[in-house]
Amino acid sequence: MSIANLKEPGKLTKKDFESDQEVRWCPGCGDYAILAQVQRVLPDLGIPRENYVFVSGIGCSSRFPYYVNTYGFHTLHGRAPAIATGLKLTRPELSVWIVTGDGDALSIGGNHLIHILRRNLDVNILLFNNRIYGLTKGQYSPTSEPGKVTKSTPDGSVDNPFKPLVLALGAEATFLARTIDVEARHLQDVVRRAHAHRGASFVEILQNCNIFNDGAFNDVTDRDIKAEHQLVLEEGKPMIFGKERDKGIRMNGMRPEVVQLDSTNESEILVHDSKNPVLAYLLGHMTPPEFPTPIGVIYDVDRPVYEEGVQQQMRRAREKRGGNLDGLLKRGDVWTVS
Amino acid sequence: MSIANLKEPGKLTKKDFESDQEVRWCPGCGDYAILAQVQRVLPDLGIPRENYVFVSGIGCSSRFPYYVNTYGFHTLHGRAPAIATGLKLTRPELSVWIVTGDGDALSIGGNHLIHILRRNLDVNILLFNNRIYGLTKGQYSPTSEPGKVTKSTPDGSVDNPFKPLVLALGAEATFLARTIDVEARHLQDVVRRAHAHRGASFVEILQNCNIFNDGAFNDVTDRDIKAEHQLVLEEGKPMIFGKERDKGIRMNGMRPEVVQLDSTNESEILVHDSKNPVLAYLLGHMTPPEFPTPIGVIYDVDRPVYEEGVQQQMRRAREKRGGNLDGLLKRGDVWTVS
Amino acid sequence: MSDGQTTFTKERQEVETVVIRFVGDSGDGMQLTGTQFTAASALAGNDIGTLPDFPAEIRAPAGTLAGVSGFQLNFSRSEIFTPGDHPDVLVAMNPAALKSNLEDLPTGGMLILDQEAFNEQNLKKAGYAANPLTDGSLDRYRVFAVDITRLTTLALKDSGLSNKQVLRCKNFFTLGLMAWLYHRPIEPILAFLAERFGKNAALLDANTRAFKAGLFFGETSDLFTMQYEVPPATIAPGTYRNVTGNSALCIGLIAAAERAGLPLFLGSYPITPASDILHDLSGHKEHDVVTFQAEDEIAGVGAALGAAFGGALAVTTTSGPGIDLKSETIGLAVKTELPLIICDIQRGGPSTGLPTKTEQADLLAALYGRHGEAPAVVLAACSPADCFGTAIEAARIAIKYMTPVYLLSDGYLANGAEPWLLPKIDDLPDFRVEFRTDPSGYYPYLRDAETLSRPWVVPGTPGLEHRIGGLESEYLTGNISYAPANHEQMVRLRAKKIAGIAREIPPTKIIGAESGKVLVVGWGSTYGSITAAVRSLHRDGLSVSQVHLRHLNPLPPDLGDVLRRFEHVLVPEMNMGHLSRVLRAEYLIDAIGFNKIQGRPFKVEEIVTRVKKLVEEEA
Amino acid sequence: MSDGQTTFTKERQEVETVVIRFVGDSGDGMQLTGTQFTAASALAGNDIGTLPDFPAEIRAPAGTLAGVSGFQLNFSRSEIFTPGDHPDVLVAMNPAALKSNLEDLPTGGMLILDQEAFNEQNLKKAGYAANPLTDGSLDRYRVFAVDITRLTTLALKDSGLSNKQVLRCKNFFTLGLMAWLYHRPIEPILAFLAERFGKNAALLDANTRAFKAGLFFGETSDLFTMQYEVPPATIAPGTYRNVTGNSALCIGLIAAAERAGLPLFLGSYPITPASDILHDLSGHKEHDVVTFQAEDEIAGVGAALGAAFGGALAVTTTSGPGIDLKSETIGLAVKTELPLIICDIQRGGPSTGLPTKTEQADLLAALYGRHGEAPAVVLAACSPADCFGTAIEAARIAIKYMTPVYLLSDGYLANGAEPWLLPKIDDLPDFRVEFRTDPSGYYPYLRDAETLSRPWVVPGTPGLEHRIGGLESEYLTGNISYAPANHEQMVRLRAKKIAGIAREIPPTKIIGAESGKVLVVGWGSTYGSITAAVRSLHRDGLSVSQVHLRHLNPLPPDLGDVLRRFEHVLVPEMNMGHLSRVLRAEYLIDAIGFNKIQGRPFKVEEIVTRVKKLVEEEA
Ligand SMILES: Cc1ncc(C[n+]2csc(CCOP(=O)(O)OP(=O)(O)O)c2C)c(N)n1
Ligand SMILES: Cc1ncc(C[n+]2csc(CCOP(=O)(O)OP(=O)(O)O)c2C)c(N)n1
Ligand code: SF4
Ligand code: SF4
Ligand SMILES: [Mg+2]
Ligand SMILES: [Mg+2]
Repeated sequence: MSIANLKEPGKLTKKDFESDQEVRWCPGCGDYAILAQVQRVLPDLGIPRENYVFVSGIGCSSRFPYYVNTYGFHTLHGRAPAIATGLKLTRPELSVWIVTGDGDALSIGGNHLIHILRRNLDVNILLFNNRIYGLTKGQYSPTSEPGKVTKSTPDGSVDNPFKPLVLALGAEATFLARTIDVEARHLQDVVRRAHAHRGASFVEILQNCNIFNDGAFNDVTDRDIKAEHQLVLEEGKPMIFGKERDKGIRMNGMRPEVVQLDSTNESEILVHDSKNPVLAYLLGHMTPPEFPTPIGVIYDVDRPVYEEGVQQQMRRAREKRGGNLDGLLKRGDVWTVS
Repeated sequence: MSIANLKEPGKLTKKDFESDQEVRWCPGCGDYAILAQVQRVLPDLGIPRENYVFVSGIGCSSRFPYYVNTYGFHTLHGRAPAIATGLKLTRPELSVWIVTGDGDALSIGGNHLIHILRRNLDVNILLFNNRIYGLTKGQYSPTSEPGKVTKSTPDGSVDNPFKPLVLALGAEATFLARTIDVEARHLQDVVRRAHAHRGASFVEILQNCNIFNDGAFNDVTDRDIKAEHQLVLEEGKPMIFGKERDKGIRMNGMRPEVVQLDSTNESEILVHDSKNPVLAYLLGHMTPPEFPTPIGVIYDVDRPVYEEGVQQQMRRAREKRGGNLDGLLKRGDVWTVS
Repeated sequence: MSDGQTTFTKERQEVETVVIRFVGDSGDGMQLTGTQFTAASALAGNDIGTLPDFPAEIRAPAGTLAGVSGFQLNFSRSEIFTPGDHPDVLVAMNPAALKSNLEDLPTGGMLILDQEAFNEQNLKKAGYAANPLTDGSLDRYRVFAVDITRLTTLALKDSGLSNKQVLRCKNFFTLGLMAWLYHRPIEPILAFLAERFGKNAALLDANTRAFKAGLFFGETSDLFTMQYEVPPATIAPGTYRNVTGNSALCIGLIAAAERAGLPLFLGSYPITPASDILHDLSGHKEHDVVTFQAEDEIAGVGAALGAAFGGALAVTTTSGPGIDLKSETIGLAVKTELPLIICDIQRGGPSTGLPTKTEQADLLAALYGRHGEAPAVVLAACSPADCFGTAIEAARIAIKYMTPVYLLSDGYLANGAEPWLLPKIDDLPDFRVEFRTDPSGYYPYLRDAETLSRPWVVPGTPGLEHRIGGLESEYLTGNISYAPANHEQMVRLRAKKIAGIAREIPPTKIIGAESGKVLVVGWGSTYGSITAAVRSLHRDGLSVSQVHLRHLNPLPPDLGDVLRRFEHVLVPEMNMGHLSRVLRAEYLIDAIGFNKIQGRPFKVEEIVTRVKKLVEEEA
Repeated sequence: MSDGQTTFTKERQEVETVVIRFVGDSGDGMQLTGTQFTAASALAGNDIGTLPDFPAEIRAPAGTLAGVSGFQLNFSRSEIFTPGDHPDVLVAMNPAALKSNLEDLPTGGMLILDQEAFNEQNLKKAGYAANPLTDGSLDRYRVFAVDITRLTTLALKDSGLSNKQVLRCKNFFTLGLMAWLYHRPIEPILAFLAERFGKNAALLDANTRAFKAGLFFGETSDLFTMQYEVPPATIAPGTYRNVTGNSALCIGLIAAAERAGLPLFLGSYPITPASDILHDLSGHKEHDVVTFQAEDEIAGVGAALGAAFGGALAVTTTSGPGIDLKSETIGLAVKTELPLIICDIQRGGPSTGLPTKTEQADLLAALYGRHGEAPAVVLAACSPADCFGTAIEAARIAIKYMTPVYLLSDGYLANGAEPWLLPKIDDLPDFRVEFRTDPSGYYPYLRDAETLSRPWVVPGTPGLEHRIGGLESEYLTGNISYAPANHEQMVRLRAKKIAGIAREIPPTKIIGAESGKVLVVGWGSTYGSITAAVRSLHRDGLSVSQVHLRHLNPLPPDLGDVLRRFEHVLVPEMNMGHLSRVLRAEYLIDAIGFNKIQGRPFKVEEIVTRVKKLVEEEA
């Protein structure tokens, strides 16, 4: 425990967010890059270091809090959203971050995840999606592709996977984004936007598990081909991609499709609007090989924040009813024996 | 236990599906009507009575299996989908029905629900949505409207509710429908369609709890006004409603809107297509007062059924590897000591 | 009626103790009748004990056996401890209520019935072949068939209310009649009516008229030849109120949070019979109470643990099935050493069991129901009012020792009520929390030399940033450690910390002789029955002593000595022998279980008989 | 080498028992080296015991202490029961491996090191200030610094493999050297290579060459002056294979399902150290095995219960945290009386604890970790191979008595291996299930007069439609019942059914005298250490007896008598005293706990010392 340097928020640097614990992911794991980018963003958010709390479940990804020199709670498999909810309700002024994996968040923790999203607590959820169970050494997860051969599916998985963003949208999420472990700048931007959003921010981070699911996202990380496979979303900009920026997305009736850009169809290209839930639904569904993988902020709308509603009721109750212990004891019929 | 009349499926009647147990819902509860309609449909489905199994969780609605003279399992709060999954995987030939409530399915059971939907087991899920916890005497549920005053929210709920159909769609459901306790014919039709669907069928049944949430669905059940508030979906038909059938739904950009019908806009009215996921998403979101409440089959698509994939792998393994206990014992290096 | 406006004229007989049971259809308002009679009796200065009995169904069809709702009240001029074994008086509003309760009425007991309710339809619903009012089957009792329905209707004929509304007033007619019969003060009841129906003049008037009609009917009708009177008990001076266990628990938690200077956080999921705590606390936001109805029990306790990490007095409430589900998270609280109160309002099990009935069968689960070595504190309340004090003790220990504490109550305590001598706020223990803020020399698992407790540091404290979690921690630093010796040290340390709490437990109070033949040891809600039984045995001249435990883990340090001073140790429990198993293992004493698993409390006479048998076997 | 192609010429010394520990980086293939050496030793006719030791991290950075992976093997000409307390030989592939294992090597022990690995970088990673090879700190040992890296590289210089691939062959060089040193048969290793790399000629060739290079290095290098030989043990005749506990458990479950004539259903969620059962069974679909990786532990056990309702032999597997989560559903299985096997592969707790370490601290949770009165059967396996028999016994009881059965194993059994005398299939108990199909006289809770078991009727059976659930049931009919007397009857009946299973437990086997001073009582994986300790004590002439329990609930009916025949009962457990607590409560015997909670099995000498101390104290 370092008697840490008590700096002004504005003076913090990445180093201030590195804990004294040796980082213990496999060499080459995508988690390193995510950690580094998050540590880079935290000093810039204007929040005193002691007001950050990282809450995680169990999994490789969930070791994250140990490496960030803020408050942290490495909880139970799947339960981080529940524990974070109690923390945030008690201490709304804290900046609460949930770090989770595809198994932690979508398998055992699915229920807590959908409920924290619908309630819209003001927390930031970073889901490290490596499409595998890393810590338990390689079983398929609810995001593994059908047919996946893993330790627990030697003949291939017969499960249909979740699309995390679509599930979150179905659960009434108010902020959806996707980014990639190795896209340093993009990841930082998305994390910043997630923090800026008031309410629950749900960020899917595509993360390579080089031990048990290496190359799961090669199409969007491989330098040579990624431009053809990433659809980088920008607010108010048309959905154009490709090395030559020669392809775009347009609607064909109620279904989106990829088209080769030319002068005749440029105006038909969809323009990104993060307030549009239908667009969010369509983007959440776009998966390779038919579509490029959308990255960036997919959805970002306002809705009342849960803990503010709670606080407001408490304020009102205090104004209306006071809060006197003696009165509470004597509530109802009392009688005195002398 | 009656040494029951062993009839051919074709000869069964409603009476054959009435158990000897006294029905114990509150007088006037919407559950009675649902029970009666389901009992009416079951004889017609061509399935021997002994092949039906009703699996439920805990709640007023979950008492359902006791009253249906088939096999039944009244399990634990929220766990019916998990238990039904094991049953169906073991005995794919059975017709498995899950009966659940809004608390049972969407609160404690949310995770099992989304997972059974994504896996697409061939079961029928009947969710009795009364927007309240009935059995525990009136706390708000995940479908209660914001601001709802209940025993546990004396100052009004600050939770944003789920839209059950939207959540189910986000969880990759392949069949979505909605019906109403008191719409006898409609309920029967929907239950029949749910049964006909191969895969997980998710049916939301609006159900009146006359004790703790009376009149929650008055707008769609009240004879005088319901025509203005129900949007009865029919495949391939335009979405028209109103007593005078004078209103319709059309798209305005990417958002639906209600319009007064006239000759100029008739062609713009949306036509129902249960294969269209975007339409399903839009319909799932339509809520009063802005929109009428859609009822009927909202979404119905094909996707491989989980237990069939499992069975197929088992068949293949048997063909490829045989299944001989002696071989299993002697797998790997063995040596003999004499 | 001493100071009433009405003067009654019939002969009045003094009695020591009366047990009345009101029974009727769930729709008949029997709970209200019972609680109003109780309030009046309390104000009359009697000692009281009550037991409501709810039907398992929400609203079973009217008139059926499944729909019967009951409320039993024991009131006395001397100290009493239970709602009474058997009613002296059974007030039955319909045949179903009669049928399902008659077996409890002793021969010669008084039976007050609503005559008109014994019609063909109701008799059939209750499964009566013949009308018991006329077939002689009630000859063993003193039957008073009052035409309650007709008399109520008559009294309200110009009230302008609908027939249905009029019938709803029957219970106040009945209450009036009973108030007359037992000469209860009527002002509190009238005051209640004024408060309840103040906004609806027609209903206020109707219920008041029905009540008075009952009162006057008693006075004028020939049916009743005398009134009874239960003089006031000699009761410790002070201010009293009537309180249920769940309500006392809520007040205790709020008071504890205030004494600790912390906000109170409840993370819970509804379940009978614990839900009322959630309901009650939800109405007390003005006391800095946050209630969170979670998506399930796991989230309920998880949120509570998060709140504890954030610096709240964190509580989760549930009943049996929820205890199972919460156990993993409670294990994390043990490991991370955060304060947490887990209230288990026990009900009949196993599995969904008998949700509306009482039982004490979660003790072993509270003690041992977590994987690994995860010791936690276990306390139990022994009466409705004692839920208050037990809640405060739970909070005090949780905070001082940074540990989860189970607080066991049960359906019987939760819904039962008794008069409660209100404590003075300043007499409550003061355990104001000072979170650690000083970074110098800080380690997350630094230990207080006396309590072995680690420091409570809340997020937001500059310079004390740290991480905790469920993996084994290194002594002091709290860093993850898989070192064998460290693990053993930490396991033993956690055990020692909990065991050390014993040092604070006051000497065991023995009721009766300090040593002798028989010691009756109990815990939880059996307190009333055991105490009454032991008193009764003392009156019969038997040498029996009694010990009732609040602290179940750790146990009182002197308990082994106490137990060894008796030839026989009898442990009555509403389970198959949880405490007796613990005592046997702990002290190698041949504790004899006396077990009743009927979803119902012990009757006093059952315990009396069992103890007598033990003494006789001995002889 | 008796029948090998190669003739070795150095002197050969016979030894009784050797313990070798292979340690290296997780990437060094030590598990493979260890298991191949084991297989060869088994084929050489030795008795063997093994213990792998995995790092807690998936892949800690190469060369660090956190990344060290180990495999210990004990092989002997006489019967052995453990992997050995201390290695006689430590084979360390890098400085980190040396550092974290050296303290276990006794003075004079043999140390075989990869000289080249002790470079500056690796020394730094391991935290060595000076090179132990040169600073004299290893003088107490017999050090053999072999240039494994260089020699492997040399041997493979024309292999066409990349440098990385070449280095991966170091473990086969080492294996070759060790095979030479202990004169192991080389055919099985060559056969293994052929099978493993059959499809890749280059790798097959490289590994074979590396292996042989190691073998020849031993023979030709001056470093080693003699070979050792451990002659074959006298072992019961029959066919053997080497088996881990998890693997034996899988085979046992498959065999049990076949004997029951049922499909096998596994509902599970991955968790260390239970996951391998899920993996293994997933590869056996040809045996009518359905494996379901559920969304969580609750769904895993729920699906299993649904499968039991459907007529499968239903199993769920997990470790500590999962046991907590499953408890509610297991309570439902108790209440609905459906057969269900719950395998708990225990690991270090509490909470997430020490996932890769072993412990026995879930016994009380298995016995008592459910709310309400929910008795279940608890069995424990005592050795890797015994997991087979225990699985069959669990299935037999579950089906015959329609009850959940816990099968306790632990990380030590799960991953440890021993030779297993393969049973004859026809000798396995036959418990073919006949589901009830006859409607006449059927009730869902009808009871078999002897077993008190209810009939198993599966959906799809015409005329037997019925409903079951978690609410209390009426005796016989199974209809919901809240009747007090019925509840007591059902609670006692469920308890009696489980207690009655005791009648089938064979007489307790006592190793050593039938009565005397000290009895050592154990359960689970302590069997090996206790047995070896008791043998050793017998050799020292001490009168110590041993009892090892497979049945923990119900306990053997004669156990109380047995315990009472000894002056002292010592209970070694890898927990804080679970079984000793049970024995104390059950028999009022002053069982003395001997508790080790280090995530590691007992050493034989620890038990020997403890028993001697007990005997001395006595004297
Ligand atoms: C209650 C419980 N069940 C299971 C486990 C075992 N477990 C730990 S992490 C994990 C899955 C991890 O997968 P994911 O969340 O995708 O994280 P990753 O390791 O891939 O980052 C499992 C099954 C556990 N620790 N606790
Ligand atoms: C584990 C567990 N938690 C809580 C309960 C209490 N409980 C029973 S039903 C119920 C909610 C019922 O609501 P819903 O599912 O909407 O059914 P309804 O009664 O409205 O039909 C609750 C909280 C329980 N039986 N088990
Ligand atoms: S197993 Fe995969 S996810 Fe886990 S640390 Fe290693 S590379 Fe990363
Ligand atoms: S409480 Fe509501 S849902 Fe339950 S039975 Fe009564 S009316 Fe129906
Ligand atoms: Mg993952
Ligand atoms: Mg409901």
